Amino acid sequence: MAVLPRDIPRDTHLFKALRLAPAVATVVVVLLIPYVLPTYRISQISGACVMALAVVGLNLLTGYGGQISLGHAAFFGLGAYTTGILIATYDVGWILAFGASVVVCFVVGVLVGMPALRVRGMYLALVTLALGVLFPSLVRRFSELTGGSLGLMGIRVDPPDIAYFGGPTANILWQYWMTMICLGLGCLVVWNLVRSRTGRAIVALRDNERAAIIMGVNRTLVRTTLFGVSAGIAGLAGALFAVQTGLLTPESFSLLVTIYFLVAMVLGGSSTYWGPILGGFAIYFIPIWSSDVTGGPISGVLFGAVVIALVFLMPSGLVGLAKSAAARFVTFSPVAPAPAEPDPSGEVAARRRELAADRVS
Amino acid sequence: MDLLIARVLDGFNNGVIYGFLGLALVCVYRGTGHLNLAQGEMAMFCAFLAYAFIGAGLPVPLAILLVVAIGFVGGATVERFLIRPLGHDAEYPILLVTVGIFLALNAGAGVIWGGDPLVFPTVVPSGPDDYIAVLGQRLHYQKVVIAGLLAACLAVLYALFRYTRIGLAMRASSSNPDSTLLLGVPVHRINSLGWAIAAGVGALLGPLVAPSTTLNTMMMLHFILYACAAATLGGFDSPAGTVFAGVMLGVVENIVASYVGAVGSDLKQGVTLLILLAVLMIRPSGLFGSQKVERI
Amino acid sequence: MSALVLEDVCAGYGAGDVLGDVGLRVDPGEIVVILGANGAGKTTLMRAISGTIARRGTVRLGDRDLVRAKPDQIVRAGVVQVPQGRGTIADLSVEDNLRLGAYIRRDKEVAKDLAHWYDVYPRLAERRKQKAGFLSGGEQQMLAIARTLMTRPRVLLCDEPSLGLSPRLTSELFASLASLNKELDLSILVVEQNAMVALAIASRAYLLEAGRLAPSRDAAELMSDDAIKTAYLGG
Amino acid sequence: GAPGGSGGTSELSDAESAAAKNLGIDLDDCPAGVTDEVEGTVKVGQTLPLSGPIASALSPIGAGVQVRFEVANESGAYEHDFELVQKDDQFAPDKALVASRELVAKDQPVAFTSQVGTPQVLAVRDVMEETCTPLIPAVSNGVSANSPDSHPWTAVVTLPSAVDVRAWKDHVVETHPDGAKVAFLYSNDASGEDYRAAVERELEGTDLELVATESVEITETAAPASQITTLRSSGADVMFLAPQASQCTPALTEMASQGWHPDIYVTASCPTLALDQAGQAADGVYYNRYLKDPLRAPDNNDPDVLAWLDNMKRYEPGAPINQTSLAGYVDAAVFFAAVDDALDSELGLSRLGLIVAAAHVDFQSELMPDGVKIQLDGLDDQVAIESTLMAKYDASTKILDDVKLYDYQGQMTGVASHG
Amino acid sequence: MADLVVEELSMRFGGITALDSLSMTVEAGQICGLIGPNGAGKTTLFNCVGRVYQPSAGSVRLGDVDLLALPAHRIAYAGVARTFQNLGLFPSLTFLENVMAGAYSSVGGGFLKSILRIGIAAQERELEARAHRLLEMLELDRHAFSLAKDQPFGTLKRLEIARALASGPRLLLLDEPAGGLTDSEVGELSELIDSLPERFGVTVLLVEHRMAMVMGISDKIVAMSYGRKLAEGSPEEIRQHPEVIASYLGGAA
Ligand SMILES: Nc1ncnc2c1ncn2[C@@H]1O[C@H](COP(=O)(O)OP(=O)(O)OP(=O)(O)O)[C@@H](O)[C@H]1O
Ligand SMILES: Nc1ncnc2c1ncn2[C@@H]1O[C@H](COP(=O)(O)OP(=O)(O)OP(=O)(O)O)[C@@H](O)[C@H]1O
Ligand SMILES: [Mg+2]
Ligand SMILES: [Mg+2]
Repeated sequence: MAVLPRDIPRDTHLFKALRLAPAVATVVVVLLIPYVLPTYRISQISGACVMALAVVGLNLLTGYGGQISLGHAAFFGLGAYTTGILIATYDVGWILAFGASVVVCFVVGVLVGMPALRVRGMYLALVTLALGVLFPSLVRRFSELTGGSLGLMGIRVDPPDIAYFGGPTANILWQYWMTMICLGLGCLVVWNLVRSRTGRAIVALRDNERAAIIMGVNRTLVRTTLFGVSAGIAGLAGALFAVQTGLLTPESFSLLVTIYFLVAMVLGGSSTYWGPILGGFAIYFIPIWSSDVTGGPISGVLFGAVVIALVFLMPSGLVGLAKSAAARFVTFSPVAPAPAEPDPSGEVAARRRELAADRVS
Repeated sequence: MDLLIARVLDGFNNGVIYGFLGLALVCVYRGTGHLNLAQGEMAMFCAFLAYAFIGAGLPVPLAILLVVAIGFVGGATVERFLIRPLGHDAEYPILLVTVGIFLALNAGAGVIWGGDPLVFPTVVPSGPDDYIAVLGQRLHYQKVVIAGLLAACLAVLYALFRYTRIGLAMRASSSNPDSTLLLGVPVHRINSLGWAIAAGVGALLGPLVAPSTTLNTMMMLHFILYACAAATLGGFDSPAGTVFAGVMLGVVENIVASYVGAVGSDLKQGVTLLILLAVLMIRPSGLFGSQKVERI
Repeated sequence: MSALVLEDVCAGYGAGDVLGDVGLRVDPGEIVVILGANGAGKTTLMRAISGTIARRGTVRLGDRDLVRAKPDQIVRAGVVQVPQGRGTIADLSVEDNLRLGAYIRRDKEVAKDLAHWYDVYPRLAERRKQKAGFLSGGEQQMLAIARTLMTRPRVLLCDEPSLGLSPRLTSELFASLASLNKELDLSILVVEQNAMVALAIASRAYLLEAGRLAPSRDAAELMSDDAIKTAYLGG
Repeated sequence: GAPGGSGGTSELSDAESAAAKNLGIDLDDCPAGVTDEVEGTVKVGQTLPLSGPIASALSPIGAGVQVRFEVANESGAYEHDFELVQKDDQFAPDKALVASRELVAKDQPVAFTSQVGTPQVLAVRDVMEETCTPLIPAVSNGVSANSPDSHPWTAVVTLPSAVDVRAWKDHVVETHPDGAKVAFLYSNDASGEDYRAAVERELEGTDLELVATESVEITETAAPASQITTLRSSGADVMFLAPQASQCTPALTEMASQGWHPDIYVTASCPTLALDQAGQAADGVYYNRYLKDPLRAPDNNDPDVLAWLDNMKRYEPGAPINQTSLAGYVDAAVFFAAVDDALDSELGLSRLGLIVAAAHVDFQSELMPDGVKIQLDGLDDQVAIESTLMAKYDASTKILDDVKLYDYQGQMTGVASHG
Repeated sequence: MADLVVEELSMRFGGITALDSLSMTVEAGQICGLIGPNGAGKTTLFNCVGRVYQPSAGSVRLGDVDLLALPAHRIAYAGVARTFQNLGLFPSLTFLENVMAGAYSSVGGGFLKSILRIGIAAQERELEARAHRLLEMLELDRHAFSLAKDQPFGTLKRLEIARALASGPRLLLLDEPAGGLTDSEVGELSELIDSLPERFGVTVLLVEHRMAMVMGISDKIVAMSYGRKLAEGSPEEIRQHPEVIASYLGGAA
């Protein structure tokens, strides 16, 4: 009989398989969903994925980067309106419109990231909060472009003309796939980033700015670009939102939305890969569930209570909970590094000097 | 000229409220370094409680005093059971709990007292003619009372923070709670006290503004934003700075919104944003805040 | 005056104990040293006494059981720790740090003590208005020690007090600990890597290895033990 | 296994084709069964704010609707059982969309009823078109949601802001024969925008001059002191007030406390409770009524209102008694008017039958003041409520005294609709 | 050949003069001990060389690079690495990742390259292997996957050394590396540091109050006091220097 927790060395195939398992399982589920679930569930899942994608973006900035943003609804909205206006008013193709959303949000994100170089913590939170609060007013102000309070209507993307998208649920299926592709891309961007040199720089800046700079991290570049990328991802989520709802009103991007993003991030588990996705689903479905259960304004109380309860039950989020549960069954032990080769440090120094010659002078 | 004075006065009246609620935020922040997003909703809920007491026959001032006491105890209770167990470093979880409290109180007040706005009585006579004429403008008694109470709260808190060892202990425990504890300072109780005072200040404010906003679940949503802005501008741990910043924001945004056509009432909040941004770019920790000490 | 006694104390950080069944005794007016390798659990032991981590067993000061007491109550009972790695309150001025040390005191002699410590560490007097966080490493260590002594402890717990202090200050520090011990009958439990200086003023020492405490031995005897010399005293 | 295209074309009767054609409906685009008469239980869906900050204010609508359904079921007048299925939309268009989709998929309702909020109506009406499900009524006073030309399955029934404003204007013109200066305060949201457009349109070509316009943000909760200061300084003698509901009382009291007393016209979106709360400050304001008011004399002694009250107490004892719950009841009554007409028509109680009946509804609720009626006539008359009873508020008695019935029957299509 | 040249370096904070026209040089491949009473300005010197502070006057050159002309994040590329007196680790990264982060300046790849993951895999693998070897060298390999917090002080100090070495520096600044170590552990660490110039080709500037270490491995020692250079010379000379004894060593040496 196996003793729990079972130890799995990090160089085994089993370890690699376990690491891949969630991703594989997710792909399978994603593929199966259109066949097994009723259409309304599919559109709910698309909606939750939009939430998740925005939270993926927020998590990059706030979770990994440690820069709290209370203005992400603004980027979300900016992305939505960019796509909405391009599609509804200028009849641009969706890929182009989505791209434009990402680019616009990236650029605005970089600009907003500038104050973040000087202003930190709570102060930064308040600067971004102000942006978030202002966004709906700006939408109303530029009503010629945005439709103002009356809303921007007629944002429609027709599914491609293939047999798969033939039935009456074509639109929903199409939106589902669009959403999945975008969410996948968003996650890929974040995951690749986080697992790289740049990712370590991002976290290092969060943990100890001074030390990170001394390691060679260009704070200005990393911080502003990070803001931009995060905003770009939120913008992509916004673009999806525009297409899914078909209608944009400034109220859809209120402060409450930012707060939901934040709640989702923490509930799922901040600075984790899967946290934002789980959190996005949770924050999307909890209100639906709680109003189904109580069917009245009391559901708001229930929602608040559930948020508090979840924080207490899972202080490090759903992912944290899953991890500590898993730790009761398996642990991963480090493996001895490859036998020491001749010390490469001389070589390293030489290469660094090359880099330095490139960059320093 | 009259119009200008009227506008300054309008702005001042709002600014006093921003500063008042900002003061409550400062009380929590000063001891713990946390932002209580539910501060406004706690004040709102207390206003509803006061309404219930008044309905039960209590005179208005007494009802307000009672809810201040309830707020005080409630604030300490919230800290004890919902914040403290999370540990001091749990920045995001604590933020989330305040969001949870926010949602629950907002919805809860709606469930208990319904969605219709209610009329809340003033502490002083408040007919159209109950005002002091100031430079040809009408300054209503209630507004005078609010400003006066704000000044009183500020004075008390300033003295508390500045001249007592509790104030020292508060600053110490927000800077380094572990070391502070090792000197025998009951850090938890200090934190509770911060929450309690904050909730008490909020509980005082709620019933005072309710007559002009009408008593409803949304009444504080708007103020909490400005209160945050005021606290930020003031430097987050400076009571006087916060009150000053609140009043300044109120006046400036009103003047700008009224006289700069392109701004207008719809972008009034934008003025606040710009002021906030401009000040923070020059002084990253607010007008009166001290920069966090970092050395390597 | 009464002794600080630990019996069967287990302590750790959640997952598993770092300390197992530790028994220890510091008699009134005694200086006791704890030696141990990096990671042996010395800091953990200090924290277990000062109540800042979860612990089980018996922690007594005289007749008073402290095992369920909160850290601030333990300080009020007279057992005060100098944390390892400074732990000054960076955002307070040097003077406020010292004043905070007197938080639990009600007597009128705070100003006198303040003057005393400025006297001992003139460096601090020069910097009294400065934020403590801007001090140099050694200056912060001085501040941490002085601040702790401002509480007027009965039992002083020092976790590597010489960390970051110059050799001269280190020997002065131990000299002053010795004289405090004599003059005020202050009991001192000290974790110290600079074992020689510490043992020189101590009466007994314990060896801590991987969370286990061996029975105490006479300080003088330890200083001449060859095995100990190679292990802790750098040969 | 979602249903395919209609395919039932061959079975379409002439009456059905004609009726559909009149409304601009192409039955070929509809799922099968759109013309089938319903048997057994009639499921009706509704999405409404049950959570979120607006919930406690608007959820009484749901209670009113529910009670009207109970009344219908108890009355024994129908062979069918009517079942109302409500779902939360958090007062957000995207949530309303998803909730209505869920309802369609899970419960396959024959119709939807009482959808509140312009953005929500705009969001869900495409679902109505896709699935050929009638929405009776959609409650939106704006122009944008009322477009039966493009969205025949959505029947908008409420007092449009355009009618509200036209009555204000006509009254001012009558009382100020020499012209007047008008100041205008509106909320910066969809409803406010509609009012603004209506005010600008209505005042054009009259002797009334719009001298100052100010807006209040919907997030704003402080009394709009600075706006009122500005408006006051314009020297206006008439004030049109169209803020969001929570700002009605503060705006009125602020005007009084600044000592400014123009003729005030208050939007029908303000609950009458707001007038009571403003007290003396609301004395003499004009207010358009299209529903009876359960909170004040003489309506609170009106037998129909009393009957309604009984029903509310019986079926939803906890629900608030106010204009909101009464409005919900009337909204549902419109639905049942359509049911009645459909049952009487040759189309019967089918989806098509329902929307055709709703599009030609002619109904006078006993909970509306005399003379106010609900009338639609396909694409010819697209505005359901074109009449309103202007009243003047007396603060000392808390009574809304009738001033005049304004009736613009047949004049508002194209003005209050998008057609 | 002088590798590090500090000339007339001054640093003032308000009224406090932390460095007062300090000049010193360190030869390539040397270990230079830097001692002085608390508050003498040793860490401040590190901070000036590391561009944390902008000195009030003076110059710092490494080879022929003027360090003061570089922005702080370029210092690493110029070959400077350091440890911190009171730890400057990244606590939410593991030991391994901390060391890999230390190698930031020795590899390339910005946002775009990272996102697209072009040519990253091989580089990451190599980096990881290098980090493992460094951890092993400092006997930290069993902690490779632990977070760099909640560990004993001495362990974390060693991790800092590994991290500093990861970039393959030319100049290594060590600020009290022996904190939290017992005397015998200090001995082991001394041997390690002693071997660094040969193994990695680095120049070492070492601040330490543990005389056994400084005296044992320094090729030369600079003694400071109140921001000025008090004495400079071999360990033997410094040990005998009366002013050094008076202000710094006391009776201990
Ligand atoms: N905050 C903490 N959380 C979890 N484990 C910890 C924590 N602090 C220390 N430990 C563990 O406890 C053990 C003992 O650590 P401790 O700090 O007591 O050692 P030490 O003897 O004081 O070492 P040093 O001389 O380096 O300070 C270590 O193995 C460490 O992993
Ligand atoms: N940022 C700062 N602001 C104000 N004063 C500072 C700052 N940094 C250093 N100082 C002061 O400069 C002096 C030199 O400090 P430094 O840290 O360089 O000393 P050190 O030689 O490293 O001492 P130690 O051995 O104690 O670490 C100290 O007196 C310190 O108070
Ligand atoms: Mg230790
Ligand atoms: Mg130093």
